[in-house]
Amino acid sequence: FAAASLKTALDDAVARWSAQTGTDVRLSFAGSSVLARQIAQGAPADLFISANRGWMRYLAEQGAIDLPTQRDLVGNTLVLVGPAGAPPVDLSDPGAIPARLGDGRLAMALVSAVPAGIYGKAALEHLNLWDPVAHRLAETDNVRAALALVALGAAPLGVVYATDAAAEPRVSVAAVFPDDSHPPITYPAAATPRAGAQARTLLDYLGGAEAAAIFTRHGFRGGA
Amino acid sequence: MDGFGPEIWQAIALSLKVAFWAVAASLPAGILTGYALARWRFPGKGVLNGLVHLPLILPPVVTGYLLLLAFGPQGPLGRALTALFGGGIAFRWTGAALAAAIMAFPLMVRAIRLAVEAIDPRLEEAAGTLGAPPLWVFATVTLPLAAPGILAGAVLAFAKAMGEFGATITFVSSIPGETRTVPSAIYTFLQVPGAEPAVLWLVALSLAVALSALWISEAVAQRLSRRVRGL
Amino acid sequence: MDGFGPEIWQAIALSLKVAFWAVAASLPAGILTGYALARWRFPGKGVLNGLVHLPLILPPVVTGYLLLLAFGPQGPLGRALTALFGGGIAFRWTGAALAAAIMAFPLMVRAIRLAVEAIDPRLEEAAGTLGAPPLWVFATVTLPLAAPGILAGAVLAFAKAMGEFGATITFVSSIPGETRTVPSAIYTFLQVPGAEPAVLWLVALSLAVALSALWISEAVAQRLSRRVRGL
Amino acid sequence: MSLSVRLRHRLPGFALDAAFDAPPGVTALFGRSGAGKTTIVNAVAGLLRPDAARVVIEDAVLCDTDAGIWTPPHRRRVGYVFQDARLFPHLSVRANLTYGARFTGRRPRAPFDHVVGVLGLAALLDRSPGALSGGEKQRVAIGRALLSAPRLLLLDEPLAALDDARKAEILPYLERLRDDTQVPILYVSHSAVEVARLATTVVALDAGRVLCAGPADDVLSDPAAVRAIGVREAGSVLTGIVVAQHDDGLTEIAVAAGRLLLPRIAAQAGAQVRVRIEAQDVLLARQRPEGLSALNILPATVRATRRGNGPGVMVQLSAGGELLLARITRRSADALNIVEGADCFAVVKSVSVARLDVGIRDAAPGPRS
Amino acid sequence: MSLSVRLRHRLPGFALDAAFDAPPGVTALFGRSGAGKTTIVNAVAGLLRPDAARVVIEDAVLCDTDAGIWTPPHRRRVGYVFQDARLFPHLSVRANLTYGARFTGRRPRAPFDHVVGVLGLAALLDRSPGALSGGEKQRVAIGRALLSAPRLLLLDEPLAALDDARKAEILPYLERLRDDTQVPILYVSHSAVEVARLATTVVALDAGRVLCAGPADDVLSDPAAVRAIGVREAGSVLTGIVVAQHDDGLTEIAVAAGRLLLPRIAAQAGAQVRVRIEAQDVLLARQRPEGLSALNILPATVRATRRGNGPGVMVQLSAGGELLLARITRRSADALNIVEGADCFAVVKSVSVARLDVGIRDAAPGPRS
Ligand SMILES: Nc1ncnc2c1ncn2[C@@H]1O[C@H](COP(=O)(O)OP(=O)(O)OP(=O)(O)O)[C@@H](O)[C@H]1O
Ligand SMILES: Nc1ncnc2c1ncn2[C@@H]1O[C@H](COP(=O)(O)OP(=O)(O)OP(=O)(O)O)[C@@H](O)[C@H]1O
Ligand SMILES: [Mg+2]
Ligand SMILES: [Mg+2]
Repeated sequence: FAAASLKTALDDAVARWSAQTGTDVRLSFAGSSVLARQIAQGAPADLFISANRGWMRYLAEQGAIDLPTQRDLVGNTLVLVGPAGAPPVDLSDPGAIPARLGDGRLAMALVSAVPAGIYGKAALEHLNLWDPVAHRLAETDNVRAALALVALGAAPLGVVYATDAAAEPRVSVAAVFPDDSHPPITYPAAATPRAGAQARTLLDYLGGAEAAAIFTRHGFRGGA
Repeated sequence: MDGFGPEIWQAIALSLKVAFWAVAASLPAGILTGYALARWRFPGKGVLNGLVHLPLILPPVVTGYLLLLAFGPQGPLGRALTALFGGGIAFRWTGAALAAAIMAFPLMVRAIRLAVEAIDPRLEEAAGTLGAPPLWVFATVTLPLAAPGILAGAVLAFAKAMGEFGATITFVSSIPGETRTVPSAIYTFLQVPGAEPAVLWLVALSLAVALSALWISEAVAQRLSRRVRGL
Repeated sequence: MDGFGPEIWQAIALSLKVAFWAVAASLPAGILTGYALARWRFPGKGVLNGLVHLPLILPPVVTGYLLLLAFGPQGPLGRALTALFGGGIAFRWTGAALAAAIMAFPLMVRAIRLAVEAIDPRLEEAAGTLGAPPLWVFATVTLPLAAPGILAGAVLAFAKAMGEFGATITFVSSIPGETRTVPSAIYTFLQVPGAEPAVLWLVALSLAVALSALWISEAVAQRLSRRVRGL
Repeated sequence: MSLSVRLRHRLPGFALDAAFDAPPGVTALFGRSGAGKTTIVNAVAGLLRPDAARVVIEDAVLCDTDAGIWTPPHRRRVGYVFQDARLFPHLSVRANLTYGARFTGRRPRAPFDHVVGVLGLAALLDRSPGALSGGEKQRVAIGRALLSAPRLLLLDEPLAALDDARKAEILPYLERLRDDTQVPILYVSHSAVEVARLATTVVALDAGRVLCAGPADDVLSDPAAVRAIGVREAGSVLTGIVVAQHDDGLTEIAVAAGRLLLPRIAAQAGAQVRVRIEAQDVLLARQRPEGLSALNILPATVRATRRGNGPGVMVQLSAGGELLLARITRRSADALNIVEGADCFAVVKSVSVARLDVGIRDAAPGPRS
Repeated sequence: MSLSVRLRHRLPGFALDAAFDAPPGVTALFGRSGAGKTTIVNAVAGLLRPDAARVVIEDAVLCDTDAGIWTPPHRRRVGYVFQDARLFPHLSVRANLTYGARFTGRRPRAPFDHVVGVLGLAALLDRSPGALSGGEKQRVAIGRALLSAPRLLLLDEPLAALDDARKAEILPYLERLRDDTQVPILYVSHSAVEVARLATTVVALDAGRVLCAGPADDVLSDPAAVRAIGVREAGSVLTGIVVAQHDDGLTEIAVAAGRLLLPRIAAQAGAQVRVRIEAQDVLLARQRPEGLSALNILPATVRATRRGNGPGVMVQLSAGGELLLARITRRSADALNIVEGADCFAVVKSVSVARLDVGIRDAAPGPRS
C-alpha cells in the first residue's frame, strides 16, 4: 500500500526487484488517509508507504505497523510554480506573490488536510508570506489538481512538489522553498505486523541505493 | 467538536445554494433533453444520449478537469463568458453549481425521460385535435403528466448536487464561502487523522438537510401522482 | 504509452466484472425496493426511501469508509462473513462490486420506481380476476411492463458502477487484478506526474466500453417499449 | 349456483346501497349511465372494498364485512369482462386469451378453438392488442374471461362496441354457456334486446339503489318496471316448443296460445325456446283479421291496461295463460274498446321477431331429460 | 360545407382503400368491427399519415400526398370524440370541457351551459375523470369536442356506452347541430336507429373498402345495401310535414301517401320531419284492414320484391311516390300474391315508430324561409 504520488517510481523499483527475486508484488495506490484507515481496519497490507508522517504516526498509535521497520524512504521539495516561462519570484519580498497573483488565486492542496498543502502553508508562514495570500487561495483535494490549475492558466501561481513541476511542461518553477521553511517532506515506509520476510526484504530494497537511484530519476530526493 | 460554527454553517448554506441553482438552472435543459430522448427521432440521438451519460461514466475528477479546460480563464468558454459578462465562473459558486449540475444531469434526464415515455401519446393527440398547437400540448398535457417524474429527477439531481465533490473541487477548488461546500469540508476532515467526530457531525448535518428535501418532495410527488391518475 | 498493456486490460476486465456483478446482484433488491416504494404503504417507507438515497447524498469517501467499518476484517458484518464463508469481501473484487452496487442503487431504484408507478394498476387487477395470484401477476404483468424502466435503471447503475471510484478505493483499496478498476487506475495515474497520456487512454477506453453498453441497451429498450405499448 | 349480493358503499357524490339475489342463469344489471352498475360488478369481483358488503356464490362467502371475511380477487374465480377491455399490452392476443388457463385447476374449460371460432379471433391470434380495433379488443376480452374457467362471469357491457352481426354470433354462445354450464352470469347492458334474450333475472338500478328486481319475464313485462327500463323496450317472453321446420325457412313453434311461425331457428323439433315479443310489435284486433301479411294471430284476453302520460296504452294480455304485452295508442284502445276482460286477437309479424330475440334452451328449465 | 375523402393505407394484415364524398350534414360510417372505420376517422383527423390520401373540407385541402400537402392535426379544427374517451386525467371535467376553447378564434361556439345541460354534466364539473363511469366519460368527451368549435365533427361510436334514455336526450342535440350549424359530421355507429335518424349520407364499409355509399334514404332502403348493414335494420325514411297535434298525445303528419299518426313530436305545425319506418314494422294487406289497433294505413304499389336465402321477402313499395320498405315472410307474399305492380295497403303501428326514429328538421332541406 503506497501513496498514489509514488506510483510510477515505485512501479519501476518494484518491477526491478521482482525481476531479481522472482517474487510477485501487488501494489495498491491511493491517498495516504484512505490507505491508513484501511490498514487500521485490518487490510491485508504488508508494507505501507505514506506521503506524510501524520498517517504513519496514526497507525503507529494503533499498533498497526511494525515500528522498528519504519524509515523515511524518499523526500521531495516544495516549489512555487507559474506558467511556462514565468520569471522567478523573489520569496524574500512579501509583496512579490500578491503582485504576481493580481486578482488571480494561489493554487494549493488543501492547507489543513493534504500534505502538500500543510507543507506549503508552513513554508509560507515561515517566510512571512502567508497573511497576504491566505484569502487568495484556491485549495484543491490534491497537489496534482493544484498543478493543473496553474498549467491551465486558471491560477497564476501554485505551490506543488518539485516532482510534479518537473513532469508538467506547461509550468515552470518560479521559486524553490528552502528546506528549512517547512517540516521535512518525507515518505515514511513501514512494514505491518503481518508482513513476511519477503516483504521486509522488499522494504530493505526500497531503502537501498538501487531504489534510491530510481526514485531520483523520477524527481524525488532519494534515500533520505 | 461543535466549536467550528460559522464556517460549517457557511458551507451548508453554500451547499444548498449550489444544489438549488444547479437543479433549477438545469431543469429546463433536463426536461427538453428527456423529452427529446423519449419522443423524437433525430440523427445524433445516440450521441446525445452518450453525452448526457458521460459525467456518470467518467471519474468526477476527469469531468472537473474537462470543465476546467473549457471554462477556465484560458478555456474557450471561459473567455467567452468573461467577454460577455465581465467575469468567469471558475472559482465562483456559479462554477460549483455548474459542476454539480453537470454531474447530476444524467440522473435528472433519465427520470424525466422515463416519465415522458410513460405518457400515453394518444392524450397528446387528443389535445391536438382540440386545436392546441404542439407547444401548448407540451405545456398543458405532457408537462403536468410528467410532473411526478420531473420532480423525481429534480430530487435525484438535488441529492447528487448536495453530495458532489470530485468534479467541483477539481474545477473550482475549495474556497471558503465561495466554493467550499459540505462535501469538500468533509473531505478536508477526512484527510486529517483523528477528525472523525467532525466528519460525523458534518455527515449528519448534510444528511438532515438532504433527507428533509427528500421527504418534502415525496409528499409533493404523492399529491402530484394522484392528480395525474385522475383521482 | 501503449506499453502498459496487460495491466490496463486487466483493469478493464475487472471493471466490467465488477460493474456486471454489481448490477446483476443488486437488481432483484432494486426491483423489490422500487416496487415497494411505488406501490406499498408501510411504516418506515420514508426511512427506506432516505436510506436508498443515502449513497447519493454522502460523499463517496464516507460511504466507502462506512462500508469499511462494517465489512472490513474488523467490522461486524465482515467478521460474520468470514465466519460463514471463510472469507470476507474487503479488498476483494466482490467488495468492489458491493461498493459499486451500493453507490448505483439509488439510480436503479428510482428508475424502477418510476416505471412501476407508470403501470396502470387496472391491468394488474385484470390479471387477478383471471385467477393469477399476486406473485404471478407481478412476474407476468408488472415486471414485463416495467421492463423498459428496469433496463434503464440497470444501465444507469452499470454506468455508475463503471465510473464509481471514491467509495470503491476507500473500501477495497486499489489492488491490481483484484480491485483496481479503470476509475481507480485513472485516479492513480492522475496522481503521478506525466501520466496524462495514460489517463487519456484509460478514459477513452472506459468511455468506449460504457457507451457501447449504453447503445446496446438503447436498442433493447426500444424494442421493449414498443412491445409494452402493444404495437 | 346462485349469487347473493348485499352492498353499501359511499363515494364522494355517490352512494350505493343495493341488494339482490341472482338465481342460476343470467342476471342483468340495468340502469342509466352512472347508476352504479360497474361499481357493483367491481365489488363482486373484489376490486372494490365496499364499506359494508356480503357477497355469496352458492355457499362460498366471498366477502362479509360483518364476519371479516374477504376473499382476494384472484381466489374469487370470476371472469370479468371490463367495460374498457384492459388487455395486456405486452402479450399477443393468444397469450392474452390463455392467461387464465393455468389457474383453472380441474374445472372444465371452454375449448380454446371453439371460443376463438365463436368470437372470430382466429386471424388476430398473433397480433398485439395495441393494433386491434375497438370491437376486436372487446372480443378478445370476452374470450380471455371465458377461457379462465370462472365460476361466475361478470360482463360489463361486453357487446356495446360490436356490430349487430357480430352480436348475433356471440349471443347464442353466451346462451349456450348459460344453459350448458352452471356458471351464473352478471350482465351489464343497455340493450333490452340482449337482456331479454339472455337474462333470467333483471335487476334495475337507479342512482345506486335497486329499483326493481325479479325474473326477467316478470320485470320485462311489468309496465311499471318497464318505465324504469325505458318504454321502447317493453315486451314479454313466451315459452314454446319447436314443432316443425318448414321448407320456406320458417320454424313453427307451439306456445300456450297457439302456433307461431318464425324465421328459421337452428333448433331441433322438440327443443324449448324463449321468444321475446316487444310490446310495440303486437297489434290488436277485436275480430280475427284476414288477408294480412302477418302470420301469427293469437287469441287473447285483456287482463289489464295501463295508461301513461303519453299517447300510448300498455295492454297486458293473457294468451293461453301466458303474459303478452301490447303497446297501442290510446286512440286505438278507445276505438276498439280494449278494456279489462275483452277478448281480442294479437297480431305479431313473423319477421318482427328477429333472430336476436329468440333464445334457445336445449335443456328445459327443470330436470334434464 | 362538404368533405371529400380519398385514402389508401396498408397496415400489417389490413389494407384500407376507400373514397367517398360527404355532403353537408351527417355522414355515417357503417361497418363491422374491424372494417376500418376508426382508421378512416384517424386519417381525417390527421392522427394517421396514410400512404396516399387526399382529404378536403369545402375547399381547404387538409392533406394531399400527391401535392405534398399536410395540415397538422391542431390546424385541422376537427372535433374528435374518440372510441376510448381519452380525457385528460390531470384536469377536472370542467377543464377538460374548456380545453379547446382558447383555440376557437372567432368561430361561433356552442354555449358552455347549454352543452353541459344537454349532456347532463352539471353535477360532474368539478370531478376528476378517473372517478367517472364509462358513460359519463363518453359524455364529457362529446362535450369537449363540441366546445372546441370544430369545422368538422368526428364521432367514433359516441353513444355506444350510453343508455337509451341518455341517447334520446343527446340525439336531438346532435340533430340541431347538424341543422343549425353547417358543421359536417362523420359519424361511426353500429346502430341503424342512430344512423337513420341522423345521417344524410351513409358509407358502408367492409374490410377496408367502401361497399356502398349514398344518401341515407337511398342506402337504407336499398335491399342490397341493407344486406351489408344487417337485415334487421332495413327501413325507409318518409318525409312529411306536421299537420296537427292531437289531444290524445298523437301528432298528425302528412306524407305523400297520406296521413300518419305518431306519438307526440315536439315540433310546430308546419315543421318538416323525417320518419324512419323499419321494414319489419310494416304489414301488408291487399284489402284495407278494419278493426285493427294500427292507426296508419297507407295505400301503396309494389315496385319490386327481393327474395333472399332466408324466409323473408323485402318488398319495395311506392307510397305516394316515396319509397317504403316492408319485410314479410315468403309464405305471406305467396298467400297475398305480392308481386310487382300489385296494389296493397301498408299497415304501420303508431307506436312502432319510436321517438328515437323521428328526426326534426326545423329548416327544410333547401332554402330557408
Ligand atoms: N396499428 C395497426 N397495425 C395493424 N393492424 C391494425 C392497426 N390498427 C388497426 N389495425 C387493423 O385494422 C383494421 C381496422 O381497424 P379499425 O380500428 O379502423 O376498425 P373499426 O372499423 O374502427 O372497428 P371497431 O368497430 O371494432 O372499432 C382492424 O382489423 C385492425 O385490427
Ligand atoms: N372513485 C370514484 N369517486 C367518486 N365517484 C365515483 C368514483 N367511481 C365512480 N363514481 C361515481 O359513481 C357512480 C356510479 O359509477 P359506475 O361506474 O358504477 O356507473 P355505471 O352504472 O357503470 O355507469 P355506465 O353505464 O356509464 O358505465 C357514477 O356517478 C360515478 O361518477
Ligand atoms: Mg359502467
Ligand atoms: Mg373503431
